[in-house]
Amino acid sequence: MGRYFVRRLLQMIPVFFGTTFLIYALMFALPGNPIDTLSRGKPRNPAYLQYIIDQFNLNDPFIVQYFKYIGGIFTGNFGKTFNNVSVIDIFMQRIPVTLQLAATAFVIELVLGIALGIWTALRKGGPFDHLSLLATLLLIATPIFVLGYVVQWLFGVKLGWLPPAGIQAGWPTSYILPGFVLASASFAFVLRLTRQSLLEVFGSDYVRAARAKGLPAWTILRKYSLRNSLIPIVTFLGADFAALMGGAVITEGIFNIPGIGQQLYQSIRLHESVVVVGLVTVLIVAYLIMNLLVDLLYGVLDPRIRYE
Amino acid sequence: MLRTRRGLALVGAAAVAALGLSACASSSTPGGDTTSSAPAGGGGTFSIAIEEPQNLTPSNCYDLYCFNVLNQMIIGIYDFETQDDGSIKPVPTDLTKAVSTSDNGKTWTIEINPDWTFTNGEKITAKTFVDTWNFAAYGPNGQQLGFVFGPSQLDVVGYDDVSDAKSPKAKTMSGLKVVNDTTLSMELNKPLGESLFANFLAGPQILPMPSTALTVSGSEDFSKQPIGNGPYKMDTPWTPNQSITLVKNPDYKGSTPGNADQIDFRVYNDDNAAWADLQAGNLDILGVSGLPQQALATAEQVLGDRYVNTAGALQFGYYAFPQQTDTFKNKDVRIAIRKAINYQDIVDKLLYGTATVAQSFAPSTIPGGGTDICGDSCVFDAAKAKQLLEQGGGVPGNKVQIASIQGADNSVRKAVCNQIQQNLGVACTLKMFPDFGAMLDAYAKLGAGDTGFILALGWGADNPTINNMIAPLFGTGAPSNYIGYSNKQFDELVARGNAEQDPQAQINDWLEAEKVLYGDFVAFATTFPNTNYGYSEHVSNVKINPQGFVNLAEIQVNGS
Amino acid sequence: MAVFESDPVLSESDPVLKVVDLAKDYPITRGILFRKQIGTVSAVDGISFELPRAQTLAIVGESGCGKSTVGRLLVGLERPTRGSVFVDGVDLATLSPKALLAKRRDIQIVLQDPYTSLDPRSTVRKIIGEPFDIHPSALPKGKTKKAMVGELMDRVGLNPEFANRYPHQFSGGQRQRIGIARALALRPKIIIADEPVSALDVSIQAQVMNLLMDLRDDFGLSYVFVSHDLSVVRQIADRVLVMYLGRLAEIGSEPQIFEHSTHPYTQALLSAVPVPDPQHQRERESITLGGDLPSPAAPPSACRFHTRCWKAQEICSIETPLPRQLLGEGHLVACHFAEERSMIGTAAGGGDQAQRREP
Amino acid sequence: MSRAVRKTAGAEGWTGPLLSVEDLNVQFKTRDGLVRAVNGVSFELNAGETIAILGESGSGKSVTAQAVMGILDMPPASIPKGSIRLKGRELVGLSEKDYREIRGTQIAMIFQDALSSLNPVISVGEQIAEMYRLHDGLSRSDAKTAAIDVMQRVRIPAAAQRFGDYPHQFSGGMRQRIMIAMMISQRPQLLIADEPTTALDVTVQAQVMELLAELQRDSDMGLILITHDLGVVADVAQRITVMYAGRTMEQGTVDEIYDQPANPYTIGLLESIPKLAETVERLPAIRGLPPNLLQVPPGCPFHPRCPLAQDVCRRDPRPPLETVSEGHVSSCWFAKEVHARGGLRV
Amino acid sequence: MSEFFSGRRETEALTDGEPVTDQLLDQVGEDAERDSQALADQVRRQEAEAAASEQLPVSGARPRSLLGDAWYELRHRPIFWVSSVVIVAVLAIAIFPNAFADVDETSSLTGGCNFDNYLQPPSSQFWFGTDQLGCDVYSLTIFGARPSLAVGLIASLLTVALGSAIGVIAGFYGGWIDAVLSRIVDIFFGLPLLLGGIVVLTAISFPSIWGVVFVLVVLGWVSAARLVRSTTIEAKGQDYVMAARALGASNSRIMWRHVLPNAIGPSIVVAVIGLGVYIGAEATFSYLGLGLQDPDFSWGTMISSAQEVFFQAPWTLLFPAGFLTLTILAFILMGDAVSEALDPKRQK
Repeated sequence: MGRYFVRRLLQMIPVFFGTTFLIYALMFALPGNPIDTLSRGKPRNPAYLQYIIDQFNLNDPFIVQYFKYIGGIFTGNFGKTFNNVSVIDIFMQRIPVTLQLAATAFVIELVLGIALGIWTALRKGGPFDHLSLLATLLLIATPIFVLGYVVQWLFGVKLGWLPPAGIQAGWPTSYILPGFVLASASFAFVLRLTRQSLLEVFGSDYVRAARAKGLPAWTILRKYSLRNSLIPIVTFLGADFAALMGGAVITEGIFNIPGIGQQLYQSIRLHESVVVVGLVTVLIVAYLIMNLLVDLLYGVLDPRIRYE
Repeated sequence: MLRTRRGLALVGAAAVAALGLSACASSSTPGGDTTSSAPAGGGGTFSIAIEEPQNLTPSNCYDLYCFNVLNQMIIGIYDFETQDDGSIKPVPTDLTKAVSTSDNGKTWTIEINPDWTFTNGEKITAKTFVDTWNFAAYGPNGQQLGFVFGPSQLDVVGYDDVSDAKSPKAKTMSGLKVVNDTTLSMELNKPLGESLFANFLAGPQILPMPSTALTVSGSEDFSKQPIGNGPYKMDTPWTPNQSITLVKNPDYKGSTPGNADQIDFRVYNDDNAAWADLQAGNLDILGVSGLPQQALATAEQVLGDRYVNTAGALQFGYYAFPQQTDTFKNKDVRIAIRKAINYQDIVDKLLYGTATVAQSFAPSTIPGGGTDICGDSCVFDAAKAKQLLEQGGGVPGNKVQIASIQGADNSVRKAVCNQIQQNLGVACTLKMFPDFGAMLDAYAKLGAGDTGFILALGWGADNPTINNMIAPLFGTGAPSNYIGYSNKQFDELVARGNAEQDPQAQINDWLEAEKVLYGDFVAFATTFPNTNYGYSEHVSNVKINPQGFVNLAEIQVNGS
Repeated sequence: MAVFESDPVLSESDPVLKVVDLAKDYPITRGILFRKQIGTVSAVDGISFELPRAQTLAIVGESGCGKSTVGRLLVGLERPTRGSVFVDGVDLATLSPKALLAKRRDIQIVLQDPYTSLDPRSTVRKIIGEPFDIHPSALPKGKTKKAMVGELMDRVGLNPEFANRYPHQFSGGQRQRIGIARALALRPKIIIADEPVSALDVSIQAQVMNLLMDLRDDFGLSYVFVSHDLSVVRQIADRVLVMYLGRLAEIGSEPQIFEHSTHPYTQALLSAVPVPDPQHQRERESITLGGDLPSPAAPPSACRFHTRCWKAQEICSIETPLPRQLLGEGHLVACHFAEERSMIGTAAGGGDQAQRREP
Repeated sequence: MSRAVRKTAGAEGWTGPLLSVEDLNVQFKTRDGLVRAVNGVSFELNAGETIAILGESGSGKSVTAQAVMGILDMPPASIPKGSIRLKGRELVGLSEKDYREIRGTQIAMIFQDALSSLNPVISVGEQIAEMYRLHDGLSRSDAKTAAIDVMQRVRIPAAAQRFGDYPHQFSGGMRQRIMIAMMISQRPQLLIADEPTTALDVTVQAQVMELLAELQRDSDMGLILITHDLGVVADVAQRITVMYAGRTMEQGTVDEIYDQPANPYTIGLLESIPKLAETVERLPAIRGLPPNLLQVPPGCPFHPRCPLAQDVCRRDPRPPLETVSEGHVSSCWFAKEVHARGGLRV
Repeated sequence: MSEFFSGRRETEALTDGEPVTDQLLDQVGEDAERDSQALADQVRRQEAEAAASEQLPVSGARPRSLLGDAWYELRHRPIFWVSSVVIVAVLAIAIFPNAFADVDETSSLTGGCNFDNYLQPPSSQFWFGTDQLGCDVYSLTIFGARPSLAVGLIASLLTVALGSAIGVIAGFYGGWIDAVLSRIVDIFFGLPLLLGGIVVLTAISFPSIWGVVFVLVVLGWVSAARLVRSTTIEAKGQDYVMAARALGASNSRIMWRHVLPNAIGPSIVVAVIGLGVYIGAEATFSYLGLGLQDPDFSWGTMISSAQEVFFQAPWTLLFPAGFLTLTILAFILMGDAVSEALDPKRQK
């Protein structure tokens, strides 16, 4: 286990550099001058330009910029935005917000997805099964921005049940609507995955044997079916949690959640490589760690899986 | 954030930060009592939507949002005031005792009232201003607004010595001198008319900062929690991307303290979300830079008289024809294109009446603005347009292109294109560019033989003068003269107006310059956006001026 | 009763296949960045035998004993760690890659599982015709591939009209016939049959066995028949090699092994085979081995069988018994205490009282 | 060593057979049609007795076992006809709740593949102990003690230490022992063993069969052995039912079936398996393939493969079970003749 | 199998129900030593299942490939038919838009835009109403189908092609090639599609649909590669590959003739579902203003511009969004049906 852990950690290194390099290269390839974008065509103070150029090494060749940047990261210096806000400060504000949003979405997809997945698996072929199948597919097929506006308008504005935007009301009130929208597609996937893997397990020999043992249905479901179907679900959820953190660009936009997704979108448009690469780096690390955690969780869930 | 701002959408991708200047000095009660007791009905808390300000250091404050915040916190030399006719003008603040010029606008003496202090206790003296301004102009400090003291605006003597980014010759501008504790003098290279001087001195760049803020790192700390002398102050540092909270400053020396006890600036990156919040009662004021497009259709129905839509924001959209290509060489063709566009129809249908068709480059809210300079050339007439086009020999290939930026809302431009196509029988398409810079690069590279495209741009003024509406765009070598326009007569008229001390004579010079512009017809203004905003039932007496400044101190929280 | 009265090893012709000291180790590796070997699994250790022309050598043993690995080593699917394989007297290790490819034609394999050994996306024609694609020279002059496939199908008892069908449309027995036809296509001298009937139903198993025996006679094929089923082996084999944990336990002719077994392991195996005759079964002497096969990654020392052997003494865990001739010629046994004992006849062989050992 | 069939009185004074299955029919609804997997199977089993159900794949032997156990998935399976009585109590149509009380306590079943029949993510000890907790209401620690006891009974070495191990950590033979331990923990009166040794090596197979026989001796349990292996059955079972395509072909005592089979199919099976004790030039194979259950031939299902087949065999109805000697029945129009020939080569 | 534990757990770890000892044996190549009894039993069970339920008569059946079998399966699924009808209809619209709406699609006036017809509700003249530029929403919807579908089709095709090629190479050759390719896959896998898409689309500008296609392919190939890699590893270990090797088949022959055809099946399903997803992704990028640019338009750009007026003119959003959702749904359902039909373990 320990060896496996170390091995996985070492494997993260090339992925870490590759991803940051890729993002940095892409940001570097963005056309136009960040300052053009920043000053929106207004007259610029040459002194200010020079200041920015110096501070962000904009005149260095790309590769030098990259290593200066990475060097900074390793000394804990993620740099500053053009607005002179420390990127670390941005992380500190944004990450908790995004974490809360992602956690809300995660809980929704976890609880609802698994619960409904179990229900539909048990009622396979029944009207509820068909209905949920259609409903979840509709959720998957509807673009998130359409869903977002509809949900915001209906529950936030029209019915006024929950705040339509912002995080003033705090957790969880402010996060329920965006959390639901963010979770929608994944929730549908979890539901279907749960249903599918449960049905697979239902047909297995050990479930048959458990019935032969005279175990009550609930015990069979809990100890036999569910525990054995968990791995694909955990795999999906693990990858999804990392995706939830970075993929909330649209939801955070619609609901004005000051999280990572929103920041990234703005920073990309402002050509703020420092913020983009920094945040993506954090996301990548989160993604890698999630992966590792999921892997380790396997060992807990399934004693057959041993690492080396 | 998902949609480009409405203003931008209308006029193009260019400059519309509308860095206008403040409006909170009360328009009706100069003077007034100086007691600190709040007027009846004071107190309470309200919220207002802004976008994330770039910075809260005055000399680095280059957007509407930071200045809306700073405007409540720091009092400078001049402030903008809305006149009875709706136009806006800079007026001296309570802090200013007198401003005078001895030699027709070349040397200025500014006297301030004594005994003003920052909330940290530091006294405000003439030296405070001189130090702040030197800090802003000093190249290595990298302050965005340092250029205000340079040739394009005030042109203070000695600016060149301090402005170099790497190794300036001096640390301070020689034209800036402390005369005594309450008096300072400023010597300019070129004379300026009084109104122009006042306009230049009404922006954030001149707001005083305490001595602790006058280093690069000091200014960064200052930006997190500015210290001022105004009716409101910040007790806690702002939470970037979320909110800025101002509370009443009990020690305020001015004549008009704020009404509400607390102002929450709420940061929205998507104004549609803000609109949803306003409708749901979670937000009180929305519209510093207009209501989102999505809201316009229903705003009146939803808000009733809490929806305000008045003409004359300090912005305009304009179309410019490339001069280096042969495509639009004929002036009749250029006029034909303008005449083929029914802007009123577009304003009514796409913008829900939140704009005014332009007949000149200056809206009615600017002194001398709203004059019909263009005349018949800017009046929609399909038949006449077609006739002019034929008269001018048509366009090569019988097609025209209008430059657009990817990702912007191009519906207005599409409508324009459709009208050109319908009314002139000329195929019209949008020519897409990934961003503003790419568009300008392509424009600059056009040669005589290339097919030219029409540049669709926008402009937001820094101050309410006709000068600021035309000089930066069309002056020879001016910083935002993207089309490379150069007309000696125009330059002379602008310069003459700048130095004119008599306000009316000054305006006349500038209007003459505008006429020259329209005479050449290489560019025409399309529309002026209106100032439109909405507020909740929770507040009253909400006014946003054409520059986008909110009269925050005067806003009344209902029921408190 | 037995088909062959004389020991086939005595045949004068040279063996078509000769295996000398064949061994295969698999490394057990571990490492964080670079894998390093930390041990070996000795899957096959020092197996030698000869296979005369047109005869069948059976390799028997429990699962995990290495018998299939021997088959795969012979057919070139694995590289031996040690030892030589001679086909027609030629050492395969000395051949150039090209010559080796040509020589490969002489040894073909029929695999165990008829469900996975045929590519599900290929038609039967493609499957049986593939050998001709790989070795175009194997196609007899003047014959098309299609015709050859038809002939082969006919020969193994499949209707050639089914050539366009896919494997999953056939039953297990039919699929195994397809596999056999594929192996036959190149006219090999030797066929390695790796448990060819163990996956088949009882009534089908006999059909396939008969086919294999017919083909042997018709084409003069030699088989290496890998199986765990001693009853099947008895019907087809001329010689039998008993393996235990990668090593040879006993080798001899079919009568030697079945009627005069001398290795305790062979005896235990024979005794454990259930006989479909209630009376006989009740009267049979039975030896029940204790415990399971040890892991090949950590085999017991010296005689690998000593942990389960009722005859084991101290020497068995100290000194490795070498194969030695105890009774007839060509009958080798690797045991310190080998002793003849008949396990199948009603005439009970004498010998020790079988003891039960529990692990 | 032969054991007499003991016909002992069951609990509650029941004196009839422990299990009686009468005219059992099981069918599966599939998209391609109705599959009649079991068609009129009947047999009886007394306490302490072992019967074998013998057949090739698709013969319906496992389905029969699952029907008795009540663990068929219904739908798609259904039992349109027939009765299964355990000590006189009708099991067909029993509610799931009532059936659950019987399963594991009165009837138990071990499966062919012990690895896939044990829950891979729960320790084997827990899987055994939960039987005690659930059925006997024992506390966690008592259940553990009991489980270790039963593990020792099936001779799992170091049972106490291996309590917490998982199925994959055991060898095939040990897994099957665990399965057996689990299933006999409640001392059921009836144990169904569905190909219990098919997945095991011969040496291990012998160990497991011996264990089963021993347990049965000790507890007077009825045992139904489902298998395709004629060898395994020979010395364990007292009576045999031979199935083909869901039908009973022949039924009788072990000795009768092996010595004097009365059905060509049984004869074919016996002939076609290679014998350890003798070698033959050619194995007498049954020709052809088993039928598809969707298209079972009319008349005798075996007729396409039968060397004796006559016109009468190809027509419905299928031959009835004819008694050829006491307790020995065969479904063949020529049962008597075949029987009389005394198992001669067909 | 040096990369056995390199995060490929979706497949290996999940399918590996074998005990650790068996795993070890597998790893060291002893898999031929599988318990033949267990195997026999497994085969027997397969046959029993086959006989008991869905398989066809072994004899007398017409020749039918695996795909043919899948087709046989599919024909019996209503969902397949419903989604087929939708897909065929949408494809027809995309290929022959002029048959459905007679408007010149080359001019910017697609949809017969006339400002006088500003925001007309659906009527007999304008079936789907008009938008804020006075364009006929019906015509736009019809002509918008092609770019939407083209993005989906081309992107999923290229994704699978690229991903499969890389996946097969990594899975087949293993060793350091696999290690390097797997790390590259990891790098791309860590980038969220939307985020990466925003960066790339901001960075580059391709004409018409190609920018979106490029982004979807560049960021999407990894999932196909992962999938194909694991199915390749699985296929590589199959007996029929061993059989081919025993015949002396070369690596390339084995890879192209045996491994690839057997490994690519699941990725076809992924492609079908991906098609729906990519159509949605195009709409999302267009919504963000990064997708198609004027004068090109798609359902996505229509939805994007409709959101401004959708409260007063819901039809502008309803029709393109409806078509989009329906099309995505159809492809997902189709992928679902196909995957079940191709699933060897399919259970009815």
